[in-house]
Amino acid sequence: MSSSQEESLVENLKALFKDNVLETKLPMSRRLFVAVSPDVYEDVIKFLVKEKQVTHLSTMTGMDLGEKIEVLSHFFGLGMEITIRVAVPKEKPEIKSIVSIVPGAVFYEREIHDLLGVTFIGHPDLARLVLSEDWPEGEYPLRRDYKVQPPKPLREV
Amino acid sequence: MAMLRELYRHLFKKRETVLYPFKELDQVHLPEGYRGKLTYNKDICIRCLLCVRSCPSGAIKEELDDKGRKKPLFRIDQCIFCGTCEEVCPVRPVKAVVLSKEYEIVTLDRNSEVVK
Amino acid sequence: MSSFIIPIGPQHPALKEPEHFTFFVDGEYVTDVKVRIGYMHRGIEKAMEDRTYNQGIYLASRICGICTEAHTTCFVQNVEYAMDLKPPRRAEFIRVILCELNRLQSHMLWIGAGGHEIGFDTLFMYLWRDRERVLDILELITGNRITYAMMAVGGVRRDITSDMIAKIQKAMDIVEERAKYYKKVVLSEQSIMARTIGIGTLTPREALELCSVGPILRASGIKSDVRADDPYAAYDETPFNVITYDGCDVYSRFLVRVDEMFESINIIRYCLDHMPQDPIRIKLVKVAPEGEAVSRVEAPRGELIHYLMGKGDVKPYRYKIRAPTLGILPSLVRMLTSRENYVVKIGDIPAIVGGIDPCFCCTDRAVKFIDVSKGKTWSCSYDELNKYANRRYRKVG
Amino acid sequence: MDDIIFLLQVLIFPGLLFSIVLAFLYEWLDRKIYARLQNRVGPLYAGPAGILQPVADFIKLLAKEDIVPSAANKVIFNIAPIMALSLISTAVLLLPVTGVAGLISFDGDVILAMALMVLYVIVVFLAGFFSMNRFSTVGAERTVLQLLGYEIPMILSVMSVALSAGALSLAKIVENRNIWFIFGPHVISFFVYLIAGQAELERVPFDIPEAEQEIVAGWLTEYSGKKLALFRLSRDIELLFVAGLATTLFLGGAVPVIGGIPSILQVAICTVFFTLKMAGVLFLLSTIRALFARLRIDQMVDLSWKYLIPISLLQIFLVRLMI
Repeated sequence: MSSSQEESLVENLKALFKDNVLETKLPMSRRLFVAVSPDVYEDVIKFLVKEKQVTHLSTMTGMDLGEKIEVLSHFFGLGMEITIRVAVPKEKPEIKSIVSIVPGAVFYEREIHDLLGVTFIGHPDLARLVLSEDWPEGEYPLRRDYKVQPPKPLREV
Repeated sequence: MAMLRELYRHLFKKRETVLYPFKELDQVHLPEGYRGKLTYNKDICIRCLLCVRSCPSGAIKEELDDKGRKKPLFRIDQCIFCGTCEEVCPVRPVKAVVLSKEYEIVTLDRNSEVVK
Repeated sequence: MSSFIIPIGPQHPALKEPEHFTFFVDGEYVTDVKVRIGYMHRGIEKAMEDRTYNQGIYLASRICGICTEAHTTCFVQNVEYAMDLKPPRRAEFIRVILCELNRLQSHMLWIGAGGHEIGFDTLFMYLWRDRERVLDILELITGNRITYAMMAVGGVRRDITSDMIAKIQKAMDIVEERAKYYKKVVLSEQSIMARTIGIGTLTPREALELCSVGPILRASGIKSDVRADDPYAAYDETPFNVITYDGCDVYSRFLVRVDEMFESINIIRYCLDHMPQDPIRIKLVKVAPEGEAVSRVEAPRGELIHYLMGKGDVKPYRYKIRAPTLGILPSLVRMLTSRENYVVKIGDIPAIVGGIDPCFCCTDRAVKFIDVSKGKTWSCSYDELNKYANRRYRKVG
Repeated sequence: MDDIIFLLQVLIFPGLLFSIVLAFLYEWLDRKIYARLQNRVGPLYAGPAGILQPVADFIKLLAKEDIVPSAANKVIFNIAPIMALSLISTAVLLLPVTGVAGLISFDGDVILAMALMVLYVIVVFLAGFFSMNRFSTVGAERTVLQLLGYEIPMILSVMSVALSAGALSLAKIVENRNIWFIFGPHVISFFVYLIAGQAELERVPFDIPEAEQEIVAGWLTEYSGKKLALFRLSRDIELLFVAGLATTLFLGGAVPVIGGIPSILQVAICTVFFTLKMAGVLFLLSTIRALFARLRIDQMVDLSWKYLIPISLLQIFLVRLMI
């Protein structure tokens, strides 16, 4: 697909969401990064899925940026990889869940909740996915301030 | 029933299994570029320690020899046989670290598997 | 109605890797299912942040033993995207050859394992025997059977020489002949059909909604393949067909994989004939600039996506890996749940779970426990282990 | 003196010891054939060509730790393996290995043989059900469900033989055999019997009650150590019994008696021929094992009620026409 399609999508988004589209990047062909503010996050995804028919969510990435935690949703559609990024404050990491729009996001959101402690409002079941049941509450291994402790030998358990 | 003929054909065919650890050792064939246990030639080594820095699994350690000079120490139990050490070794034409074709490296004591 | 619970996993003969399914059953019918993964949590994402890009390649190749080539290709490609460099064309062709050989052996492994899941051990034995031919070729090219250590940022580490080409072509002929035979078996063996047709149905609409990937999506009749949609390496000039079947069941997944074997063989032949004479590797700087990249690869099990965030260091700031199986999990839950006009029986569980070609090893990652066992030995007597197990299981119930 | 000889016959030849040895031999043979069909080697190291492997497995299991689950019904759990073994080794005594008649032979022993096989399955059901394990319970349920499927075609195919021989005793069936037995309409019932026998033995494609990939080891899940060893032994003997019954009913049993040679030699010749015929049946059973994928329990019951039972009824009809 030509790069004009990517640019037209950017224009489309900017026209619809105006200042809430914080940043757009086109580092190479078929790759588009769009940063949006948390207020319109759900609407942007709704727009992509419902109007643009970008239904395939490749994955969601959680990233600790110091003061903020960023949640990235990587969509594939229209012949390009569209990454929607949204930042939430670390003190209160909460964001609306997109499971009602994209049912395939169930496990990705659970994983981010598990490893970075982001709460997804409206998610049907935010139980632990990858960490063990006896993992201490409030410790999130993928945050930058998490220190790795050497495991205790089995005999001391 | 689709496989009946194939099954009976195999009844008189030679088995595919190689009776490796006890017999038929000659049937174990290794290709040219096989990555096996590494060999270290300390006479030609120039002690640049590039291999120590580049090893992805940390299997190559620094060590002092009798004259107090730094030299690499290879721990085979941590080696992942990627061949990076061979690749970065600057000694020419024959490299000081070369992956050999030796593949029988099982031992009972992991500390005994060290190449100096 | 009180349901009878059957726990399957983390240790269960049907599952080659540890994961846990809680099945709520009523007689032979499954009414509900809960999935729990994470038993293979090795902390690779966190460990990636600790390694330089060159060392990360070898870690990436150990994410999964079967689709190792897909992971390493994805990793080096990602770093190349971030550094904004293009490897030589010949290296890209060699990457394609390796990826396809890898896919070939993975599909053969799966067809065998799929046969084993439905109790057809003979198919399993024959396919794994013939898979050795492909592994021999991989060993010939790379020097290793499983973790090839072949990729490098900016190219590949070993070249394919002309006498290798002859050997590869010979092996491809044999594998193709065998693949034809297995296709005949899959198409005519009644007991395979009885166990797989109409089992694990996933309609195209559901497959799209649940963001399914790879052969599962293609077996639901949707033409989706990263190699065609988002071509990487030398796939932009390699001709191949995207195989689709619209049976939406385990049988279609069998057929998709069998047919993809032929496509792989054709791609390999094309690449061997059309490889340009280039260097195989370029020299490069070791520091990636600040920036991010997303790399997608069609692994044998489906779309594989890596995300890289660099901060101008020799190490990545954040590295995210999403293995195909995690993308298929929501669809798997849907396939395993009985609903109107569709029932799942206990006997179908292995066929369905096996049918997605699960690779939970790739799926679980994250917490870092590196450097733990080095130099330290754990000893634990039988009694202590017994006590520990008893305590643990009484607590859990 | 007669009592002692009879006791020796029961315990050594052709009774318990002989059948155990033969059962081990057949397990080895089955594994070897199965491996050959799959282009593998099979047992290799214990004894020449691995012939002692089943014995080695048995001894190894005897030495293993024997665990009784705390939730299980201990009495039934403990006696089930012994019950299974004794039932099936009683059944073996019916087989006419050495000549025309078996060690126990009376009018109507065909019915006893069938009854013992059903009883064996019931013991298996009890063993699985009272293990109080989820997989065992499912396996036990499946065992009984499968019994409903294969038992009737099996009895029908046996009955058609009895009908054409005009007798309900194995000895008389062997005596009355003629060329019709082997190449006549009994070919159909022979194959029905083989399929039903495969189900009785719980081997692929009918290993549903212990489908490894579905319910671990089915009704055997909780068994370990000596009890597992006994169960495995009884299953080996069951294999021997199913093959032996097929030989007796469909292949004419031991060879015709040649006059004028000492009885010891005659017994030896008969035994050798009988075991060889059994091995032939075993070869067919092993082929079936290598040839199919496992069916689901409902498909299995479907198969036997939709196809096997009508076929065996037809067979009885044919036989009735011919007499």
